[in-house]
Amino acid sequence: MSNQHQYEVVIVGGGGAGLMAALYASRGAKTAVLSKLYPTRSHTGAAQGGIGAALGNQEEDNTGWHTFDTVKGSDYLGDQDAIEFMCQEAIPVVYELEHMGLPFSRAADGRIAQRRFGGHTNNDTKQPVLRSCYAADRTGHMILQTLYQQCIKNEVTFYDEFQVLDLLVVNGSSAGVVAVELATGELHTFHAKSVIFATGGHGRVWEVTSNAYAYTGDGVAITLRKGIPAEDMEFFQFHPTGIFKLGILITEGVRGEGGVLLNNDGERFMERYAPTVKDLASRDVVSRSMYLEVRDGRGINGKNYMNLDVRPETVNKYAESDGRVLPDGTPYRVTGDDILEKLPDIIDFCRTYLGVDPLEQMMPVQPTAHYAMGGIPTNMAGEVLVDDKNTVMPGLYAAGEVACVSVHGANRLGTNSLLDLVVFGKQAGLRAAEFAQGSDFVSLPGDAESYTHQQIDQFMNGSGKEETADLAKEMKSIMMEHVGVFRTEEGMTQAREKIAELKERFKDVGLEDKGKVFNTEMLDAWELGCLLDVAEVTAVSAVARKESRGAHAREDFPKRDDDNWMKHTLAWMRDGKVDLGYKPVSVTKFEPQERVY
Amino acid sequence: MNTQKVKTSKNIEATAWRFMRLSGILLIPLAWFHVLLQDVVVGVHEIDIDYVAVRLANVGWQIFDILLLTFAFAHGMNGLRQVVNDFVHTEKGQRRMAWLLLVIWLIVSAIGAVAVIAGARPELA
Amino acid sequence: MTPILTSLRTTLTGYLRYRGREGHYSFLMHRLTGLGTLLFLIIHILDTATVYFFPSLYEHAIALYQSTPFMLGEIGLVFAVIYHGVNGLRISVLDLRLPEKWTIATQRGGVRMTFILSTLMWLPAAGVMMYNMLQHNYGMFGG
Amino acid sequence: MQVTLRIFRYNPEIGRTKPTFDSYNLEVEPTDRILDLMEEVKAYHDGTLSFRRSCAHGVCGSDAMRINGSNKLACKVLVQDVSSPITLEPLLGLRVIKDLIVDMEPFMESYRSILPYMVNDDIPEDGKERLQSPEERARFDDTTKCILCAACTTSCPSFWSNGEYVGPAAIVNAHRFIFDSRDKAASERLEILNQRKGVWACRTAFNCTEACPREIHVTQAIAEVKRAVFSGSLE
Ligand SMILES: Cc1cc2nc3c(=O)[nH]c(=O)nc-3n(C[C@H](O)[C@H](O)[C@H](O)COP(=O)(O)OP(=O)(O)OC[C@H]3O[C@@H](n4cnc5c(N)ncnc54)[C@H](O)[C@@H]3O)c2cc1C
Ligand code: HEM
Ligand code: SF4
Ligand code: F3S
Ligand code: FES
Repeated sequence: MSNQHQYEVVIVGGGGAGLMAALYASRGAKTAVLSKLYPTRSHTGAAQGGIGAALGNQEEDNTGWHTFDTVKGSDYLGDQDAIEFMCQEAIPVVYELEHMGLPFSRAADGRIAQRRFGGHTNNDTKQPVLRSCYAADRTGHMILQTLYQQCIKNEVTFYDEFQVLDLLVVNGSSAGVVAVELATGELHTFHAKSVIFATGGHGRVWEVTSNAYAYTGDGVAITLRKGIPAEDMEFFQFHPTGIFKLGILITEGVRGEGGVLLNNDGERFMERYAPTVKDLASRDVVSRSMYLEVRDGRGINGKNYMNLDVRPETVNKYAESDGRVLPDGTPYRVTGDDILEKLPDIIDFCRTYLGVDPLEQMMPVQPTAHYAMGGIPTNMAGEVLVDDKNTVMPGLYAAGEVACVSVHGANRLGTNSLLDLVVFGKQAGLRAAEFAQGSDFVSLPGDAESYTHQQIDQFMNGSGKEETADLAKEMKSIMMEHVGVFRTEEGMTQAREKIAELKERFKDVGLEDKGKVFNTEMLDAWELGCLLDVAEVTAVSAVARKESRGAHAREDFPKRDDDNWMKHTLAWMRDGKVDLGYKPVSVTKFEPQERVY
Repeated sequence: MNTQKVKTSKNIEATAWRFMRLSGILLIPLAWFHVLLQDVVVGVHEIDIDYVAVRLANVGWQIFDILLLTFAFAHGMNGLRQVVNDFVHTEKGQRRMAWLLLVIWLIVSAIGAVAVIAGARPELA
Repeated sequence: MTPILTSLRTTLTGYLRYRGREGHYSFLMHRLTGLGTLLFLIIHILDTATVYFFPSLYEHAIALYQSTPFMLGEIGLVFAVIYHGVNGLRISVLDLRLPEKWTIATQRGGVRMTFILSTLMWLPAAGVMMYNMLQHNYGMFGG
Repeated sequence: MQVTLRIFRYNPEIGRTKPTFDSYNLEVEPTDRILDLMEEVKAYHDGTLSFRRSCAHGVCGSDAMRINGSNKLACKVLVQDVSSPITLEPLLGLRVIKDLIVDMEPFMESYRSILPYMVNDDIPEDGKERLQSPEERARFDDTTKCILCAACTTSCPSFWSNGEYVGPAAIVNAHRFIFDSRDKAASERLEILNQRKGVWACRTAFNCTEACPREIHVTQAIAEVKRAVFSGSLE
């Protein structure tokens, strides 16, 4: 094998989580970052609204409230010890980002500016609180850029456009990864003491999604294939405001700045579903409300979308009727310029893709598949857990959207993902380096690349009876229809069967491109394989959970059932079939209550 | 607003950049007036060696022509050097071309300057 | 291909085939008019210098200038000098005084204005030169 | 509606070393993105077609290419914005690897050369944020938007002629730090850019500004850097 590399820590993924891990790991160990995209093209760059931290810069706030809001947002499925840790770490980590040079938007006194976001409240008054630290509507972009810049400064080693296809596990420990170099098609083996997965999410399972083409669940699929379970996969967040049909995200920040959702009657329907925080209820609640409005015939022009209105006159009208005031007590009023300044990119998206100017017209929006609450099970240190006893796999770590700590439980609050990335990315990096210092390389088997070769050969020699694109379409549409915002036993079962069928047909996928250099056709096929595995695990986990909780809303079991279902799902792929298991939720301070907004 | 002061050295390239702009502005009266006068007001058909002789006998015109010669030619040759640098990339190649252009510049300038200062020699005609 | 040829090819492809906006064409014209004027200037310095070095040749030189092709070229040269000057002034002012005005709106408008202004300034001059040429070389207008 | 897509093809691996164009006739919606058309071609007409893409909404910078002759992001141009036949070619001035994919390394190298990171190790004693007024923050807001798509650099005549030129993207990213009131390495960055292959190679051709999908005032940023070299002030 010619392309052999040895690093103490290998990080798979150059998004926010991967880069944060890289910064910390590289301080203590010889580290390399492998990424299928140039790091700055990772999906973290698409995040708009902000990163949550109870800095209390503009009004009273504290970590306790942030913790409670997150627990409540998670519909009590989040692990409370981890949530508390994350919310405490939030404050120093946001300052750390500032010290790294992140250009946060600023308040008049020069401190980091904060805005409102769904589900974040002042626990006393129950009113939305200014907690999201932001850089206009490109917070993720700035986090990604800043972390990448710091990595350059610290001379982190990057392997850009290297796609990892396999994790090497030797005697129950992780020993490295196998990756294909896109530019040459050559396989490379990276021998490592610690491997950190930070590959992001898998929204491409669904038809309408805010997620990038690259969001194909590689990390979860690769680990599933190595006998590692996936946790809470039935919980996938549908963000209420995706651009109609395209799915491109319109940040919750729009509603944070005072935008409102209107139905076909021009009614601000969220007043009925969440009387206190209205449009700023948590995402599952808003998405579900929209779905119900459509079902009851109040979709715009009879179609399945709602209008999002952020025109200054509308904002001012509702701000007045809500009695919204600025921290200094003056009434909240905006002008078109204020909106433009705070949400420039959103306005640009609407102008480009819809020909709609949000300052003058309403935006057509529908729920869009957005964020994976589930993923590779980890603990607070980023260590990957392989069973219901929380046994750690030595040398394997995961962080970011691919991981399930779980801090988001059944539903993630806006701004908590960016927080999750940096907090747990850092933990994973620190621990991986620490582990590497205290251990030796596990020797690799001679045929380390054989499974990868086998996967590639399957496509190269495939019969070509099936088209990758067709299978992908069928998967996306059935998942959208039946494993989306609202679910039923019957629909989910149908989806599960369909996915099984698609997996069978997937064996007949072939390639036109037999080359090695940038064979993106092969990679698309491989990624579809990942998506199908992820979709299957999602559907199976979902059918089994007979309750409604957070993002998992069932018409046949509309209530949350804490007696039977206050537990995390674990799903294993064994011999072509999905096995389920469960493990308890960590409850420390907050006993489950009913969730009203 | 960043109130920090920064230190930078002014190298040839920076100076050349500034020179192109300042000399360009100066060339507007010089070059335009010259062209306007010779080509439009007087017209090439009125120009002969006597005209030139008379003109170059005037100190004012001599100064004007020397200025024009100096700035227009320096400006133009530096412009040419920049264009050449777009196509010659090695440090060595660029230096050689710069020297070559400098030599051409000196020779042609010298020829022009002699003519302007010494004036016409119609007696030889 | 040697790197220099590759870059030459890329450059020419770009100059000719890149669909830029006003700025692209403004850049090309500035470069072309600058180089053209320089070429003319060199020739002009040398031919004028004949008044000192080879006065006998001067008459030949000036005769050449008075020929129709040369006069047409001269008319073009006047445009080049005017355009290059106006455009150079625009660039200089923006660079030296108003860097914040390098925006799409001012650029597009500025380039157009430069072109219109140059043409307006050139037309009368071109008219007079044309008149002179027709008069002297073709005996028109009672020449 | 019907459109014709003409795509530049190049793949030395199978002996396609002479760049040629393949044409495809497609039935499309006026509001489709060019990227959607490319996906369609790849899925149903020619699986060997290669290009980069990820976010599909103009924020990751993967799919910059020449569309009908000028640099754009394929995911940010709709069919209705261009006329058929729609010609797609790779970025100019970077080596083509396959079809629409070019070698980004020289571009990233230039980016790295301008110290693209905050230099300032002083942090407030309370461990909190460094203060920065909204005005100070606004001073460099425009240049923080860069997504390193290379549309600007590869539209620049100076870059076509000489790949050594650091290019507008690198200058934009230097600007982002030079004018950040918190940064302390403005002098070093200005020194790096104060070279023949730095800002002085810019001939204000302005293609960069027109090409930037993030609508950054690129030429303006370059002009501000040039001025800073002379004035020694970052106002
Ligand atoms: C439109 C949008 C807006 C959002 N807004 C917000 C917000 O306002 N606040 C908030 O908190 N969260 C937000 N989120 C969520 C948040 O941005 C993401 O969850 C988060 O950025 C994920 O980061 P990550 O580091 O885990 O993954 P990413 O940043 O996506 O990085 C994944 C990395 O893994 C690499 N990779 C993947 N597979 C492989 C492989 N097989 N081999 C090698 N490399 C691989 C990729 O190249 C990439 O570098 C938003 C998400 C979206 C889509
Ligand atoms: C009339 C007044 C003139 C003005 C205001 C002017 C201005 C300028 C400026 C500002 C530049 C720099 C362009 C850049 O770096 O981007 C320039 C370039 C140049 N000028 Fe002039 N100029 C004038 C006259 C001339 C004359 C008379 C000549 C010929 C001798 C000339 C030849 C050139 C050349 C060759 C270049 C380089 C072009 C390039 O780099 O593309 N200019 N001019
Ligand atoms: S400045 Fe604009 S065009 Fe240039 S790389 Fe950045 S985003 Fe792309
Ligand atoms: S296109 Fe090039 S020449 Fe300057 S203004 Fe832009 S960098
Ligand atoms: S795919 Fe991300 S910018 Fe076009």
